[in-house]
Amino acid sequence: MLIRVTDAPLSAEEAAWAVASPAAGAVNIFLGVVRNTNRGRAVSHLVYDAYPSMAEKEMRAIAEEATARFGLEGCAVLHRTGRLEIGETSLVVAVSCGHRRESYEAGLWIVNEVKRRVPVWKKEVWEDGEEWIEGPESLGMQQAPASMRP
Amino acid sequence: MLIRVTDAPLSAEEAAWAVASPAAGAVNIFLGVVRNTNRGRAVSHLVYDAYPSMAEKEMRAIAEEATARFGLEGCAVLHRTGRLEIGETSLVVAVSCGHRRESYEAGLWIVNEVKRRVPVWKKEVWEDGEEWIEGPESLGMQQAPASMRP
Amino acid sequence: MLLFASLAERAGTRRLEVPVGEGETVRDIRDRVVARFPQLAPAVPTLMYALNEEYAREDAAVAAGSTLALIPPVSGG
Amino acid sequence: MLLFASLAERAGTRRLEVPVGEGETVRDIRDRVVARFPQLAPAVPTLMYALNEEYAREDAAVAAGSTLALIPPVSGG
Repeated sequence: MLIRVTDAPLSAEEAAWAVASPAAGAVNIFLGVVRNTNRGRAVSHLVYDAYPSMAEKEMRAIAEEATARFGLEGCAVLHRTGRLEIGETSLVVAVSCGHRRESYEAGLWIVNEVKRRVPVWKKEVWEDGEEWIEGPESLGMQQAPASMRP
Repeated sequence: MLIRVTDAPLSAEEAAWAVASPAAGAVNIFLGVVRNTNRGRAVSHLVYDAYPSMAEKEMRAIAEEATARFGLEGCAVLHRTGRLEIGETSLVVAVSCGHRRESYEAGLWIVNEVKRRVPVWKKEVWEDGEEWIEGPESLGMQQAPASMRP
Repeated sequence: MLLFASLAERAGTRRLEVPVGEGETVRDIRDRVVARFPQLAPAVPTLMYALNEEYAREDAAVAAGSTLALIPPVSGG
Repeated sequence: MLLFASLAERAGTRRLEVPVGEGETVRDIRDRVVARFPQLAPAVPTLMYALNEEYAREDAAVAAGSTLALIPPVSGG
């Protein structure tokens, strides 16, 4: 099990090696990547803050829960912090297990849990301003950005 | 769009690069890997045969359909042929798109389609014999191996 | 005619030149090949066919010079 | 007390030493910090709390020497 919060670049290949197992027929690797727009606004870059020791604790708990729940052979969860440019990888979630369906289900479950409960925060920086995003993107437009709240 | 049938080793990293896009927030990479057992029997290695030109045509059609259906930014489908040892990668499916859920859904959809309609076949080799597998694993135990059929 | 996987092993070849008569279908050509290689007969019920790299039905017409492939149930991935 | 993200920016610090009285809860400590940094008050309704790296409720007791963290809604990934 590979768990890490780091300010160094993340590698899909390292995660793939970390979950390799002769009993695994399926490996699924998810990369969360900084995109050039969010909610219709051009993004310059992102800055990630974290509570690293607690984040690693939560990531490990999620990985252990997923391993039991989906019968994983291997699991890696890596989160980057600091300034990230467009196209850089902020999150890597890799799993290995017997068959493909479980690998996809387990991977998505882990990514959702990471976004729900791991103490990491992102600040969006635009050409003309910046803002800490509060709450997971999955809430989408249900949650207005902090600047739009009363 | 990267589509390839090859007897050379496959790389997750190459596929990740192939689907990179500044508009993508999510990249999902699936690796189909040779495992050491199948249906409870120890596997020595696999041999993949293919109809390469038609396989690439079908893989491209699947990738194009997935791109339209899931709004993908990038898509790569790579299949290896020849002799593969335990732990080696036979299939790589990589997609990029705006958000995580679509990346998982699109990836699994593509893998299922590849297994359903791309003309590739695998032979399982055990210590004491071998057999061409006919039909996708997804049929599981519904379909008996050819040796068990009347 | 192209043969793959178990069919290629049973026939001992991956490629056959087969004459095509006017108006003949995929089924006609297949039957001619199975008559010459009876060891392929058990596979016929599960076969699919590709004509010039597209899946085709048994009753599709085969023009001279076409590439017909016998496609056992696929098992890639 | 640890502060992150928008809270750290608003308070101008990521770390505070806060005295803890006997029988005090997470809520008591938080209120003491918000009294000193009123710019944190708007964030309170959405805050969560971690005591020694575990999520904790507002009424959890805080022992002297504990590490309390104010956790705004997370947005990692």
